[in-house]
Amino acid sequence: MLLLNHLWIILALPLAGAAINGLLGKLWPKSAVNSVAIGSVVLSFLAVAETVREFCNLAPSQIPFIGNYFTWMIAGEATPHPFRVDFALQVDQLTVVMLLVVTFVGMLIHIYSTGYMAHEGGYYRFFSYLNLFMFFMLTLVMAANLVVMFVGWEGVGLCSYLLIGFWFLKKSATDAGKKAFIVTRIGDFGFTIGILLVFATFGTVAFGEIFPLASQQSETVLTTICLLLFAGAVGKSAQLPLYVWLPDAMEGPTPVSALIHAATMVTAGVYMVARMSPLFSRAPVAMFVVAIVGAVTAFYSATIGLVQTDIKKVLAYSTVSQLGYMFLACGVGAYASGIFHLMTHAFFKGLLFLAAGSVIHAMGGEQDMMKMGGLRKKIPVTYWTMLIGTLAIAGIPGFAGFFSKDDILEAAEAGRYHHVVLFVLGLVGAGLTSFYMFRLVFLTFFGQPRYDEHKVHVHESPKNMTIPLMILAFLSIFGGWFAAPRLVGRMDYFEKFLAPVFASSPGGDVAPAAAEAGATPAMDLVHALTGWPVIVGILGLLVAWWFYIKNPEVPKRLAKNIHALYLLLLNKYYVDEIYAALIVRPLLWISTNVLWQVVDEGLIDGTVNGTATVARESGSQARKLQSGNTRSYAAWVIVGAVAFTALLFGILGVKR
Amino acid sequence: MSAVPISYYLVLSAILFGLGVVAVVFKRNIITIFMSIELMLNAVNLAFVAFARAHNQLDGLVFVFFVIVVAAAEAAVGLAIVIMLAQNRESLNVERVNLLKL
Amino acid sequence: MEFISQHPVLVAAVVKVLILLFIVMTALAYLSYAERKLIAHIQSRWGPYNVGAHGLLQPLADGIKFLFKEDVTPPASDRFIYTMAPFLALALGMSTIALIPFGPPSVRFPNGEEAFSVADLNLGLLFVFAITSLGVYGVALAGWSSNSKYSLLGSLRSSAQMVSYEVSLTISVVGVVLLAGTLNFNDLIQSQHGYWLHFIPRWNCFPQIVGFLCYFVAAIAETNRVPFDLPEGETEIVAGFHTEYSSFKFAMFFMAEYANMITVSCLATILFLGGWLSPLPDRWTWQIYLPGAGLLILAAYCAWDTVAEMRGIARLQFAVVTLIAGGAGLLCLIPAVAETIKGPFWFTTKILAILFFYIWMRATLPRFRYDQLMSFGWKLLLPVSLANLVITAAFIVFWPLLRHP
Amino acid sequence: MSIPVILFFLCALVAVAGAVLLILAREPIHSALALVLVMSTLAILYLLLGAPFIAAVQVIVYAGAVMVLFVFVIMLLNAGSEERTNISRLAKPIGLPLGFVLLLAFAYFLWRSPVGGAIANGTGSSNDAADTVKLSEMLFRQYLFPFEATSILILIAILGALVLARKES
Repeated sequence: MLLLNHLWIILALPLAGAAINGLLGKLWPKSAVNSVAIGSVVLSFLAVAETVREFCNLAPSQIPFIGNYFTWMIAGEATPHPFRVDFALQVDQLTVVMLLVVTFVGMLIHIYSTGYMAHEGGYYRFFSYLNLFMFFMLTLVMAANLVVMFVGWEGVGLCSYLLIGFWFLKKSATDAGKKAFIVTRIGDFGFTIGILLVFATFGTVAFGEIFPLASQQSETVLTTICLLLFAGAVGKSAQLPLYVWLPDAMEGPTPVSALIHAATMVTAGVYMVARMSPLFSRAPVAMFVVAIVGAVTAFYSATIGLVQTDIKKVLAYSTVSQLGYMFLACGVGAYASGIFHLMTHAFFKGLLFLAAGSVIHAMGGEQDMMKMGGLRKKIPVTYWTMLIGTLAIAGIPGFAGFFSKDDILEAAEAGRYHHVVLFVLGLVGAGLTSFYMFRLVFLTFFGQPRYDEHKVHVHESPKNMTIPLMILAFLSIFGGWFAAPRLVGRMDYFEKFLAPVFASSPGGDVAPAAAEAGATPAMDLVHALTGWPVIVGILGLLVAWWFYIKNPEVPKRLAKNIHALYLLLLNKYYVDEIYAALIVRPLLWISTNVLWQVVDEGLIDGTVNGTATVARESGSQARKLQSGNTRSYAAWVIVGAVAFTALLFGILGVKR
Repeated sequence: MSAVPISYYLVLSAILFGLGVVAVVFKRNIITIFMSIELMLNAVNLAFVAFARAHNQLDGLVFVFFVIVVAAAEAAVGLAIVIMLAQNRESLNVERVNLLKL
Repeated sequence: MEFISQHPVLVAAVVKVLILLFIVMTALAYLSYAERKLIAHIQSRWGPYNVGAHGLLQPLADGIKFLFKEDVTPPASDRFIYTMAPFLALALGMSTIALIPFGPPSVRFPNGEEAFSVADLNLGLLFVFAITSLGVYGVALAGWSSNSKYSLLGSLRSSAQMVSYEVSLTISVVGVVLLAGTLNFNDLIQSQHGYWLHFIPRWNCFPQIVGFLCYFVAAIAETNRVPFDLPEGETEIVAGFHTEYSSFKFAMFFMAEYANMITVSCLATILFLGGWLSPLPDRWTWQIYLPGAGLLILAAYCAWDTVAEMRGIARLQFAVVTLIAGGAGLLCLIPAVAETIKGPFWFTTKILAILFFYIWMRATLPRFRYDQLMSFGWKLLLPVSLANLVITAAFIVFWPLLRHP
Repeated sequence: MSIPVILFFLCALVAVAGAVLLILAREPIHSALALVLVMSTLAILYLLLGAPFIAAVQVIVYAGAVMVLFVFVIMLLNAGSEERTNISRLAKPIGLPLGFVLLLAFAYFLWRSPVGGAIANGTGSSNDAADTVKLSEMLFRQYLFPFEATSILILIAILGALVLARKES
């Protein structure tokens, strides 16, 4: 119980690291900065480990374990429902999973960064931001009420902004940072209103107090709340229609893309939906919206990923689509599957990004796959790890992705809110995923080098980059085996572990119950191994092989034949342009012509200046009274004295 | 022995006070204005003593004592200020001294 | 007539005032004579000699001269104040003397009024100071009103000097007041009655020696006498504040100055020298015949002088003087009379001694420089008198504790 | 019509006359003298009221020190008759009448004041010695703190005067 009683330590460590590096790092050598940054994260990982150990010894009655540290803000004590926000942290199974993922992946990526950023300026700044991000992410994950969660939520947003624009001399980077920030704000707007609505409805914002009351609320209210909250999730997790910022976010350093824009932050939306599952589960409409959005996003961004040539862009779109899968899972009520996929995705997508980073590192900053090729021999470690990651994401049996994605699709097919459309979209998306991932691998590592070998000196990355790759590769293989027993019709450990969290949500998860019953016919090994997901996965592999190994001119011909579609995909359905035309320009026009010239200059400035003018005028009039002339003052004093005497004796009639 | 009602003294002090007030307004010479203030203080002192006598209490006298002392201190500082003023502005006319105006 | 019978107090007061006025006027006149004569002798000159025997009628001549000289008033002067100033000075100078007890209060008129003091106030000392503190006006106004640079400077100097020294004058006296615990002159004098070792009189000048010296110096400055006669420093500013004054107004300033001298000497006598107490032990009862004896000796000297020295009209005058002195001496030998005039005799003797000191100093000492004067007054005299006051107070508070712990 | 009453009216007359003179005199020094006159008469009134100590203090401090200071300053600055500027047109039309109103009001209310009827049994010097002792007792016991405060005030005043009068050089 040492650390459970001091959960804040987990947060304090990265914060301290950020503060120290941010304030003093400028003066220190890189080694010192490294030791501070990595040390803080490693320590907080160890703290998490210890916490988890202690957590496992807790009796079910003690879960969720809540540590309440101080009342952050309180208003209206008199009222029956004062607005009271405690700075409270809580730990339950869901939190444990997230904590482990965040701190562990974060730790690895920190280590990786020491290699990747070795030659960059603003070294200390980078690590200070990174630690700060860890702090906010952990806050978000451990928050025991919506407001504290929101703090973390916005904090990670801030850090994402800072890190995307890390190379602030590059205009594209800063623009991307602003874009990410603003687009996310749109969602956060909904999220904020959702929080307020929650308070208005339940009179509190603490999870522990909300959920018991959920059943008493009407479905419409819950639906509204859930949709508002989901809006936040859409923004943060880059779902349709607010996904546009994530691809641009690739302007940031690759470790950032790996940590923030693949492994942790972007999954915050999923986490939040899972966390609020008791509410969502009572709002079928909201659930359906979530599912639809997830499925569509999964398919949609996969299609875009087909034709991208920038290695990181491909990964970005695949991230979006994977997040779509997670929401799909949540939407069909398979929260555990969603979180499971979140975890595995954190592993293999982190791995993929880091590997891509390693490739870029090796290519000396080149990101265009068309200028790569044949790297397999030159950077074997990167190659193998990346291959593993690809196999994992493609859902090839035995790898982590297989289990989680299979779970999700199966839930979409037979889950509580199942719907054939969802299933089909997910399935096609899965096929596309495996196709473009293998396309990436083949383009990068196979075939003839398409770059000038004299200019580019390809070299394997240093140890501190490759070792994290290996560890993540290992996890990408075995990270999914928690769910292995399902294949033989047994209980899925992961879902079993998470079950208490979602138990309160009616029919949240059919899987455990079914598994207990052991009578779900779908659940036998053969069927699982020959299920649709596996088939489409392998199909994608083969098509990619056919396209890019066997006869490489096919894609070009195809692009020529269906040129319109190709362009459409290449330009990402022109979404950015559409947004610009529909939203940005009108907004700009209104801001310039109405808000600026009429409201601001006319009304606001008018009011302010008018006040000033009135004050000045009245003052200059009143000034005439103050002649600075002693005699006049004396005269006024006498006036006062007479008035006072009259008051005292005459009017008040003081008894003499 | 004597048969002078207190009210006589009080009225006298009132008259003196009023005259002092009038003088403050009327005079322009800063020193004279100063003296008028002293006159008012004296009038008040007279009232004090008269009341003290009327109630056969000495507190009034103590207050007079304090008033006198304070008046002395005031005169010291005030006259120093007057001297500075005269040196800086070459005039003792308060109407020429209107630095209080912004 | 019945008003007089109703108010005997007033009548007695008026009578006493008139007598005192006459005495003081003569005293002033002959004080000037004495000054000139003494200084002359100290400087080995004859001094006034021709007007009457030994120039004894000189004051009379001076008075007549003053009266009949033209009274010039500077045209640019402020007439009213110019005229008022000397009167003010003289009046203030003389009025203090009314508070001085020249003899013991035991001696009374038939109607029970004290014989030797016009007004015996409980707060006599305080009132004396009140009046002397007004003395500045005479000088200041005179200098200002006569509208001349010299006068203005002189009066500025003198008023500054008086204000400065008045402080230490007052403070140096407070020690005595503390010892006596009263402000009444007679009580102050009575408190000095008695002897140490049966022959040293218990006068305050012994325990309060510092206060005494401070008082004396401050008094000299207060009366604008040498060495503090800056206001009329001939060498710098012709004659100080009364440069523009002539004839009788000038004379009034003169008299005022002498009157002030007498006042401060009286105060010194009362406060420090035991007033009308006799310096000799009481048991020497023969001492009451001293005044008579003194007068007879004077008469004898005058007689010999008449016979030996004088010629013509002077001889006649001196014979008269001899007769007056002898008669007075014989009169004073009558026990009752002797008993009565004992107090005044000693009082006058002490005053004369102090006045002699004054004149002696004027004859000998040079004049201070102005800044020296000021710094002396503020930086030496005031601190010393303050220290004296504090020490005295401390003594009064702690001495009993030490004696009876 | 006993002597004190006569004396009172005499002094009152002189005092008021002095105050009026203070107002009417053109020369500051005349005003100063008028004020000295007022103060002296007030001292006499204090005597009549049986407060000889206060009377003496009045003369010593006010007439003897404060006013001397005034006269001194007037002489130092050689203040001539005041010039008849009319910059503040406001002062006279408002100030004077109201000043007189104030005067009358005070006079009226004080006349009506309850203690008015009491007789000032002022005796020139009846028990004033005892009174003085009592006064000192009060001053140094009951009012010790104000007394000390005043002394500090005077100290401050001295310093202030010094600072103001010092020549910058």
